[in-house]
Amino acid sequence: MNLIPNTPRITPELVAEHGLKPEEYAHFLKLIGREPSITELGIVSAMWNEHCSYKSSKVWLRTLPTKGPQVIQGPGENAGVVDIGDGLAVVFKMESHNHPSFIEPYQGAATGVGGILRDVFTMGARPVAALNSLRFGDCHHPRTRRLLAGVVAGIGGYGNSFGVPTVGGSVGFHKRYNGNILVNAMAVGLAKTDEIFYAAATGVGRSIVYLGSKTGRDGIHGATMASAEFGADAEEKRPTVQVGDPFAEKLLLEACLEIMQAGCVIAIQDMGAAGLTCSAVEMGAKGDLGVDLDLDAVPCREAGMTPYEMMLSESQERMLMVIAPGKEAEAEAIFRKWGLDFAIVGKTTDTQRFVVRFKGMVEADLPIKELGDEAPEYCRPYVETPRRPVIGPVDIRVTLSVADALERLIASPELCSKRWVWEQYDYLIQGNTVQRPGGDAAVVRVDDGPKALALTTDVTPRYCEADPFEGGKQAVAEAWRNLTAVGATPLAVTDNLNFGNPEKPEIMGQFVGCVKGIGAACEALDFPVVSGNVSLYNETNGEAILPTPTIGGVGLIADLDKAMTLDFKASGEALLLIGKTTGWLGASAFLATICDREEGAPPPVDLIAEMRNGDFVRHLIHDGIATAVHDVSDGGLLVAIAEMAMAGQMGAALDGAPEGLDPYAYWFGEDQARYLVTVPGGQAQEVLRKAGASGIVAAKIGKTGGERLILPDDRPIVVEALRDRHETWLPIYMGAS
Amino acid sequence: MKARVIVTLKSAVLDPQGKAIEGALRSLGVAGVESVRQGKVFDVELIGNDRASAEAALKDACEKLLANTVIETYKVEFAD
Amino acid sequence: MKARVIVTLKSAVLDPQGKAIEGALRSLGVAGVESVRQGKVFDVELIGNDRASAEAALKDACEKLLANTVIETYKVEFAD
Amino acid sequence: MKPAVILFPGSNREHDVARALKLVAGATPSVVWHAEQELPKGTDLVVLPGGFSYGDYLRCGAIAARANIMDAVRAHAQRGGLVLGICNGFQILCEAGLLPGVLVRNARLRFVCREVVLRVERADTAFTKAYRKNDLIRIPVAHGEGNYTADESTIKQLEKEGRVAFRYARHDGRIDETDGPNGSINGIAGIYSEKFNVLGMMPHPENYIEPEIGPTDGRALFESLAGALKAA
Ligand SMILES: Nc1ncnc2c1ncn2[C@@H]1O[C@H](COP(=O)(O)OP(=O)(O)O)[C@@H](O)[C@H]1O
Ligand SMILES: [Mg+2]
Repeated sequence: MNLIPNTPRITPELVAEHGLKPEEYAHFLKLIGREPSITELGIVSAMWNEHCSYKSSKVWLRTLPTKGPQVIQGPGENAGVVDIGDGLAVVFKMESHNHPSFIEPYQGAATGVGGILRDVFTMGARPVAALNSLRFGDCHHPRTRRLLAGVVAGIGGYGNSFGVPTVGGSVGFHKRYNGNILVNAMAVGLAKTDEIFYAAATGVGRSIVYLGSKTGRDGIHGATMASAEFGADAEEKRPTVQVGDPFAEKLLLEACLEIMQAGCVIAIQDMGAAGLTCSAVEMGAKGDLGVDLDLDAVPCREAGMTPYEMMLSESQERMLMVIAPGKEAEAEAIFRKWGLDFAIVGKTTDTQRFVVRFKGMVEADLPIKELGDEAPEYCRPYVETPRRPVIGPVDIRVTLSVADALERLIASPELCSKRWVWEQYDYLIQGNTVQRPGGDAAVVRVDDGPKALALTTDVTPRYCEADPFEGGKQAVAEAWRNLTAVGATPLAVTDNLNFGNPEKPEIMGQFVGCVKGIGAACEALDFPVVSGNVSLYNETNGEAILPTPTIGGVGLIADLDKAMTLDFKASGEALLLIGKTTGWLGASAFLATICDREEGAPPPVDLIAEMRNGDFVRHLIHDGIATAVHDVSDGGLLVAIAEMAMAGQMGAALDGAPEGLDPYAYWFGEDQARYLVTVPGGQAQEVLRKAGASGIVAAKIGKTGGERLILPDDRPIVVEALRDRHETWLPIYMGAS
Repeated sequence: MKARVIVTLKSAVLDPQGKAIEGALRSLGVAGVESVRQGKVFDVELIGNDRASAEAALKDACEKLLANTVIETYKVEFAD
Repeated sequence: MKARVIVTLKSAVLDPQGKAIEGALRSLGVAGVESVRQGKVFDVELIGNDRASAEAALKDACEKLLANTVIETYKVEFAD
Repeated sequence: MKPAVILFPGSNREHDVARALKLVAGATPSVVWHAEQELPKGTDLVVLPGGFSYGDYLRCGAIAARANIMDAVRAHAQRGGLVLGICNGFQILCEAGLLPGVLVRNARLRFVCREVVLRVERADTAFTKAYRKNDLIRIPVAHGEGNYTADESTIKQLEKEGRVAFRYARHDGRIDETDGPNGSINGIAGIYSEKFNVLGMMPHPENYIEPEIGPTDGRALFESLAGALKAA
């Protein structure tokens, strides 16, 4: 065996360029007992960077609840797997593509969607839905429009072509995202419970096969970039963006599902960040095996690629598989039919070493387990975010009337209709979309029914900034509530934790607070975390994004006949408010938008009340009593009522604020654990009685009907006009230049 | 004054379109094509006749809008 | 041998993309642009060195695939 | 009824249309790979489904229009056989010369997925017998390139021969090009061939067939086909 080439020599500068800290490099030296080759340095830098190793977050992620009778596979695989009965499982995960999308919005977002879809079909699931959660800078910032247009076009461009319906998500704006936008993409698939595929290789001497598109010099250092704080030299790092090919991915999907069906696959891993390196190491390490790769066999797009480049390339639409013995020819025939590359690039060994060969030389020979297990793990110092004072109505001066404030809020960047965005996504393809974007949660029928999945993404960064713990709880609670509002039983969540630089104790404090909050809420609501992703270093010139732990929630509707929507259905129905209203204005949309003040403690989340109120509402839906349901979130009670009115194109006559409550606080406060429910007039009393008997605060607050929202002490609000304002803010913003 | 701007993908960047076209030409029996890369062309009509200022304006246009220099390069040509 | 095929919209055909770019350039403050029309360019690598047969092959490629002659015209250029 | 759905690399609404044929017309279509030379024996309806054949690279439908199987489709159409192209299928039919004109980028330059109102222009073809003339139906569109374009004489001829199948309309039935989803001339959403046996349309009737999912105005198209082919 030829010796590992040692040119160039590994200097401290080279080590630093690879993002390794001196002590991390020293640890690596001790592990291998000699100076590494440049390829080995590349491999370890990919494995040990934040993105792949989760070195700053791992200790905290371990605290999240991940188990439950419904959970088939929790975090650790390409995606989480949850049982939905009848031999079927839902497979889902969310992932960020923040940095690439800032640099090249179309391709960055497109490849983000491609990556997460791959995670899902790698597990043997056919993708049935996609969602996304987006955050942009201030709408007055010069780059915001183009970033928004590019990201949305990219998400649509990939998902529409691939053929998955994009059914939901969220869009927000805040100046703290001026230099770091967020693009979080979620994919959801369906698989048979006994046909789930995993990454762990088994068996010695089996063929490792490379599938999909050819390898180019795409995104080399990409994984490193995704973890490095942006400086003014972002432009320099530009060529690291990859171009997506949704057409190739669609073929890859069909080919993968076909060879899985044919029984050819023992283990499978997609090539995502740090491509061949991460996928090969994970396959071997998870299976307690070694991996021997022969890079001469790797299909390359460009001439003269070095082993270093091949190992670190992030070219898209590629997979690595361990093939069942004797099945190579059958698998290859299937891939050729779909016009994809297929090459045997290595084999499994019993050495537990990761060996990479090229042109007769050994380019790398590393202990495979240690590459993963011995990755640095930090318990970074943190300081808790200081508590903010509680803001009461007396602290707030408002000149607008309640009606005027509603009109302003409903047409604000945060709360306006996002139709301009989601109409660029094909939300109907596959023919199973029961509830489209625009409701509380998307509803997607499972095969031919009667079951359906409910899907949502949620987070309120304003709250997380004000109080990470309560904010983390709230993100989970809101997802749970949105699923409940469409009649679903919440099953499990995926999360995408977007934060600034964890080496700063204040940022780490935000991270820790949010994770603790998420953990507490998931525990209390029986809503385990089954997959997720962490994106740190979202900072530019020292300014971090708002802490943004996006939660993707999945729920199950046993019978589509029992699904619920938020639009007012008939006039003369009673409008009921479930849950307690104290008029909490701190950190509210009202305070931010109308008063231009981002202050105060956010509304606390009473998890017991969440559970109790949600279960009550779900029963009202299942018993066929509720005719419309909407949760109360951003913007408070009146915004939620307006949303129901606009969707149903019907007004309501509303009672005034209860005695002792400030009207602004009543109409726009953001107390949690609340729902609006309509029931036929005659049933209101009985529902309120039942609520009271269960210790639930509930009240009749109005009656549906007419074309206007009638407030007792204010001018009437014409629903159609409100809808017009709500619908036109974003199109006008995007059209105006 | 007329000018033409040609925007092409940098050579290391994947060109899925070109790849698909290559395959299609091959199966249509068009002979002798080894590779295809697709780009964009912009035919621009400019006010005035000052070549230097036109060149500056087009360079500006490319940097700001017509090309994404992360993945593309551009070239300005004049008809003359 | 290298060749370049340029496919442009016939002048009677509306070009909304070109129009949009005109507008965007104006609002970006790029001066002096009167009109823009967008087309496609294909950079083709051909086997062999015979110009005449290359030209024939490319014409074939254009007629069969690269241009939709309902709305587009094409032109073949050689590098040299 | 013996339908065949053609599958190109990148097609993605083949299951949707197969489900519609099954649920509404009671026929399970055979799926034919683009590289085949022939249609299954006895095929009486060819469907080109929606999607992004060959990624819609170059021009939408352009590469698929030159696939092997298209010669068989052309021969089937020449014999008077029925051909339905939906969305990408319509684009392919135009590129293949089975229908005149071409579909270009939407006037607003964005992909658009939304429900539109269509006016049924005639109810005497194999595709529309179960509708009534001037019916206003709700059907979704989902495309980035659905802007129907042809030269003036072609448009004149289409109009004169009554070959416009559906137009984008307002809720009151009026046609206004600027209101449509894509800027199509005369609000054209679908057209017939000279002998009315080939229909290309951008909207997706196959996605509006089940009450659990939404409106069901797409059913009548498949009912019409089932009726026409039973009678034949
Ligand atoms: N990026 C997006 N993609 C798809 N749908 C979106 C997107 N942004 C918002 N929506 C849809 O708009 C509706 C309102 O969003 P949001 O206000 O975040 O809902 P909620 O408060 O119920 O979580 C939801 O149905 C959501 O799915
Ligand atoms: Mg909601």
